[in-house]
Amino acid sequence: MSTTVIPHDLEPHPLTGMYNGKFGIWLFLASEIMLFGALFSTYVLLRVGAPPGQWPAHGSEILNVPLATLNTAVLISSSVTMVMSWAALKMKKFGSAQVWLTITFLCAGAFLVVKYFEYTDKFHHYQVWLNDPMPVGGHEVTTIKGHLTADSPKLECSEKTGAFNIPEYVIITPDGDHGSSGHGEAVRVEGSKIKRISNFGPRHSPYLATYFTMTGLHGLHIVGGMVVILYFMLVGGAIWKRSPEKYTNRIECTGLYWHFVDLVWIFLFPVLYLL
Amino acid sequence: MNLLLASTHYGAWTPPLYSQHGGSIDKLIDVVHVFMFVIFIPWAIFFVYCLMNFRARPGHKATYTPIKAKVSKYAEVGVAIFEAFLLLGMSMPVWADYKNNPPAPDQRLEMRVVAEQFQWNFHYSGPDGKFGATRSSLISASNPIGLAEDDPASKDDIVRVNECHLPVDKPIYLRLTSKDVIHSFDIPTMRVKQDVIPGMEIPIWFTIDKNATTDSIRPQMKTVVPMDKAEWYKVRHLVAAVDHKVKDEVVLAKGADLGADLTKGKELLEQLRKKGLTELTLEPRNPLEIVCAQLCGNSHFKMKAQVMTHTAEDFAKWLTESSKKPEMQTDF
Amino acid sequence: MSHHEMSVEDVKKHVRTYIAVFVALLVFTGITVGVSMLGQNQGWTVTTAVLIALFVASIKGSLVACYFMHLISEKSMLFGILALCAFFFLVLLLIPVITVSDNVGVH
Amino acid sequence: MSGHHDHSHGHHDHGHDLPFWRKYIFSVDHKMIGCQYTVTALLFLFFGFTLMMIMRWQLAYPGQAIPFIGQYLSKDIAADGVLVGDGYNAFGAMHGTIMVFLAIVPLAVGGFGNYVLPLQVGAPDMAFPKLNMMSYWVYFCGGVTMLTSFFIKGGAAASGWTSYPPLSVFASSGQTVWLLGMVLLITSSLLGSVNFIVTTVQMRAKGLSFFRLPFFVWAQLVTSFLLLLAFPPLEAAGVLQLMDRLAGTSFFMPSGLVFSSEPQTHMSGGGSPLLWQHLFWFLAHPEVYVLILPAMGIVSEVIATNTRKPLWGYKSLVYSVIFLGFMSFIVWAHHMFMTGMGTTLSTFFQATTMVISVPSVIVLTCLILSLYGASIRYNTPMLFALAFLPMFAIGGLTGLPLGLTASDIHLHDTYYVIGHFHYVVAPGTIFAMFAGIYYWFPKVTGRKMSEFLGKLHFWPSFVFINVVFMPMFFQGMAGLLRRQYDQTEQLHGSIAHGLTKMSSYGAWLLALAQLPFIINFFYSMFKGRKVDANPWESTTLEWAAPSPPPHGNFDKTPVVYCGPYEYSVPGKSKDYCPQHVAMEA
Ligand code: HEA
Ligand code: HEA
Ligand code: CUA
Ligand SMILES: [Cu+2]
Repeated sequence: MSTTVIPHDLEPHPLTGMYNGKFGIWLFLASEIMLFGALFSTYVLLRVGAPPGQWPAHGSEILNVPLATLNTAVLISSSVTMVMSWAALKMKKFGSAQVWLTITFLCAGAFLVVKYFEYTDKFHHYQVWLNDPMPVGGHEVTTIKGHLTADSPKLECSEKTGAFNIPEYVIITPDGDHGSSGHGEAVRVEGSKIKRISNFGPRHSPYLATYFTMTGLHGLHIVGGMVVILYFMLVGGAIWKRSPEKYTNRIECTGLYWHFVDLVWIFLFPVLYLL
Repeated sequence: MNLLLASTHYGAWTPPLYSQHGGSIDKLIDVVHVFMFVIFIPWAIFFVYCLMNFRARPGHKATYTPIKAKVSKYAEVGVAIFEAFLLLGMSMPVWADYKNNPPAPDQRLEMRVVAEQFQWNFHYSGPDGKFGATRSSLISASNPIGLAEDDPASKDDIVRVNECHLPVDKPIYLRLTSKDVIHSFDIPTMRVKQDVIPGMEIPIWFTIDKNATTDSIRPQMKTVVPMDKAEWYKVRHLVAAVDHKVKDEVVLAKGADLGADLTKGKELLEQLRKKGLTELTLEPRNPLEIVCAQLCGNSHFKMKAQVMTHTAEDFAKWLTESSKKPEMQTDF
Repeated sequence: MSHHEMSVEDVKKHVRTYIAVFVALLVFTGITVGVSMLGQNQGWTVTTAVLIALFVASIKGSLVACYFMHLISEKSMLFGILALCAFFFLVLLLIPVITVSDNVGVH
Repeated sequence: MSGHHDHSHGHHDHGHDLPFWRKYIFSVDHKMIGCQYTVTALLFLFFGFTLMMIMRWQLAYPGQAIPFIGQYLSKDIAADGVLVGDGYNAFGAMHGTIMVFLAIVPLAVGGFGNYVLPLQVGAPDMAFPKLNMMSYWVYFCGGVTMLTSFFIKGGAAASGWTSYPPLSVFASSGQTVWLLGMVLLITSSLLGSVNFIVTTVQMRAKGLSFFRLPFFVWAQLVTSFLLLLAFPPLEAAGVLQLMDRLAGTSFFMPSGLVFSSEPQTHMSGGGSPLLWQHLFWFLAHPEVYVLILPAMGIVSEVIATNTRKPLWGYKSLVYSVIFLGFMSFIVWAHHMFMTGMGTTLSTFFQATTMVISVPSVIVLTCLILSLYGASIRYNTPMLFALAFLPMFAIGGLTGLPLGLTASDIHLHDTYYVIGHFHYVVAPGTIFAMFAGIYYWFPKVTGRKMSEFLGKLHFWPSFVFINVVFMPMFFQGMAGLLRRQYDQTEQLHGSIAHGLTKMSSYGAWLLALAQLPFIINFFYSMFKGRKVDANPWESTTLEWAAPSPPPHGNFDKTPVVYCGPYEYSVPGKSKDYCPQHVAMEA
């Protein structure tokens, strides 16, 4: 329909050295920097302002560092395969470009699968805060972390607040010393003694709230990237046939986005898991 | 302007002022506004001059070359310099004084203010000068700040809801907190305003003018309102300052309310008019109010407290009397 | 240089760079984790830990941006925009500082 | 959506055989999208104004049933026809939100920017036409989302357009819808701003260097950067607030909250209410310049054309808005002076606030000096543009006492603030929008709007808008607070009540004064006087295209030979030299 020819749709503008799409994606990334900037800012504020003890000394007390390290490697690899795909197109090797693209997609998928396991692990891990200290395993404690046993009653959410209602009682197997599960004997805690109960989900603490929000938003970016990559895996051939240059450009733009997502993770990883 | 703003002493510009630091704020406000007029009026004159002089008309042509306007440079630089003066010379010192120099602990009346939807709770330490402990688990409708009865320091504490007694001529040091949402502690007549933020305790301090006791300012605000100007909205917080008589019959006794409720108030005014009363002599029921300046929910507009200012002796009397009756603590 | 007129030879050179960067990134990931474990054992202060972690992350980030995203060969116009963005990013990161440091109230 | 049929005739001459829905609904032509934005935004403007007229009834006659419409309002909003507290707050919050995010920004940027900017840079369309279409539809969905919140249980968001937590987190589900709507609107703005920047930088016609761009384009460019970099933090904040509301996190909820005498022990606490304020104002201050910069751009175009002389100090105008844009990122905390800020920070933010007023002064100076030695044509667009100047001056000057912390103690959150910013946005921005509509109407439709109706629109609007807002300064001085459902509950409010009534009458009369405009708008679209491509004898590139411009805009790709405002050049036969015409030696 459109006979309109958009200038610099393909050839770079002398001033910026970029074609429209590439310039556009860089601008978009600038806005993304501000988006994640606000979240990092939130992280710092909440952490600095937290009363002692509310924030874990290191993310590794709660989170699984080996898994996350693996994920970091996976994501870095996907970044390389992405740029390889573009390089292949530059060398006019469409076939191998699509292969690289597919590997990128699979890496992204693998990243999400690992993330899924990390998330569900947190959702099945609980903490109980007590009104008054009670003895567990020889110490007086004010809070117990651990897993609920099978004969513990099912927790119900309050309609008003969405948080768990205080149950009649819970039976909980406290964690071992280093957060590993399944140590010690299960204890029964009466509801009347419980001040608050939560799993290690977002509402658990400011730390986990930040963790879930930041990694969740990052995960959404991954999903978005995957949709785009999938699209090019499917219809790439058609675009390539019409205009190889156009296809190369699109993969370059997708790549820029994808590397940015990788870059964000490179910062998220130490900030959330290691510090 | 006075006509429009209703005819009370509440003022056509800023409201009356009863605090010691407020004068410098008012002065800044005045100076800024003079400055604004000084800029705006010549500007406007020049504007109108251009509009009239340079209108399109036969034989008149626009000139291509821009005028050389040194004046504009001077004006711009002048504006900048004056702004610098306002900032450095007036605003910052006042703010620094307002924020940096709290009165010494032994010279001040210290009290806690706990805001909530939609009331102000005032907590006085009582004669012992010690605030009793508070716990959020103890909070209830009858114990709004969760005062712990088992703490000996709380025995003589006074808690008042929406009623604040303050001494004049003595530094007052308030520690503001909120239980739920953000409120804002505002006494317009004292030029005091401070957001009250949950999770934080923010101190403010000010000193009330020596002769600004409630009893002495109320009559100062006496005003005469002709019956035909006396709309209910404008007089709802005012009471009769004298006995109003029509042919020796008292139709509105001194101190009588004009009605707190729209329909009743309107009826009363109508009756008075019918009886032939021509003017009302009125004064505020209570001239000093603490209001809430931050949107805090559907009744935000009603969130206010009465301030009663006393001389040092009267205040001391009030303090001992109130703290002697523990059952009065939460009696509101 | 614009990628527009890149020859196959150029691209091949690029590919070698990509592999090198990839390896460097993996090594740095190892370093971050190693250093953090070391830090926990040695009981470094939070500041040290943060500084080191951010330093390494910045190196990794720059590698990705410079080589994968070809920032190193872009024109100054883009740098201008990114510098602006970086400046405002820093302003954003000041928010926590100013919220906590200069408030008359206590948290 | 009613607007789509409005511009039908505009495209008859250019017989692309597009189906109706491609041409008018899912169009990718920047001009059609601009029109869609304009009409949608005008409808929202009208709606936002209607909310306010209802609120002004409650203010003038507290507790009395709203005439005509009261009985039709839902229970959450009005009881027996009397507005209730929550209803008032919901209307207030939605008035602010709608006016800012759904009316003025879409009108100024989405409407005028989309229509005029590609034409003025001599481009055939926007850089990303499909993205452009998407950005309109995302905006549309955001608008519909906001509107639906009036119909859900508990009513629309009622925590102010600023949505300060914890109040907004405790609020009913209207707030959730508000947040979702905001996320959509922000997304739309981001898409739009990327498009604008790329178009301006990469698609300028040959010969159109940056310093030959019309000032309007500059204003839009700076605006786009503000949107691009300031909006994302609010998006982040919106996500955080959504998490607080839906996932039970405590980003903005401090420890130890007690809500209606119930300790909130189910929350983790540990959050910061001030964090929201920072993130919100980090956007919302630049946002106010988003409201004013395009307005300044429009006013400059209209003034240059109708003074028949070059703008005075074009370069200083450009540098001023760039500086203004930059500074607007570092003044945000002047909205937060009363949060307990100490001396260091308040010094910094007062100082930046004073500094940012200087470029505004320069802009206004340039515009007024442009009048000197002019030959002013008093047509309707010019009247609105001229009225902008003193109104903006009043609004801007009253920003100064707010920017100084000491005077802000008394004025913060009073009607003085309301007066301040309405002077800049209502008789300021809205008047500039009217100027733009009257000015570019012939380009869009090929017909001129009626001058008679235009003046009938201008004069009463000018008078009544001052009747609405001038009293607010005096009320604010008297200490009258904003966001008051019943102002007379307070002593000083009851005393200032006479002015409140005056202001309300002003608002209703102002509404009446819009009738000539609405009639004119629709009448002229079909029956207005037909005019040629350049009825105002203007110089910038949009007038080089036919009216209405066809798909692809220009019959022949324009080449630019001179600056944007070559009027009354000595020794020329005509008093204007269009940019696309090579000047004879
Ligand atoms: C378009 C919108 C717009 C614009 C342009 C401005 C411009 C300015 N604003 Fe305003 N402002 C708002 C919209 C806007 N504002 C809104 C919406 C709010 C309230 C939000 C809320 O709380 O809901 C607000 C609130 C607000 C506050 C917070 C008040 C409070 O809550 O207590 C402050 C404080 O500093 C402020 C300051 C300023 C200043 C200093 C300018 C300056 O930029 C003004 C500069 C202009 C001039 C100084 C006038 C120019 C010149 C002349 C008159 C020419 C004469 C010259 C010569 C002779 C040389 N504004
Ligand atoms: C851009 C922003 C904008 C604009 C334009 C306006 C315009 C107006 N506002 Fe607005 N207002 C706000 C932004 C805006 N407002 C904000 C942010 C708040 C704070 C909210 C809060 O507290 O949270 C506020 C609050 C606010 C209050 C304070 C309420 C309170 O605190 O309780 C009042 C009170 O009178 C008010 C009045 C008005 C009036 C009378 C107009 C009038 O000027 C409106 C005039 C409108 C027109 C002249 C439109 C005419 C157009 C048409 C008729 C369209 C024709 C249609 C077609 C052709 C299809 N506003
Ligand atoms: Cu409390 Cu408003
Ligand atoms: Cu501002």
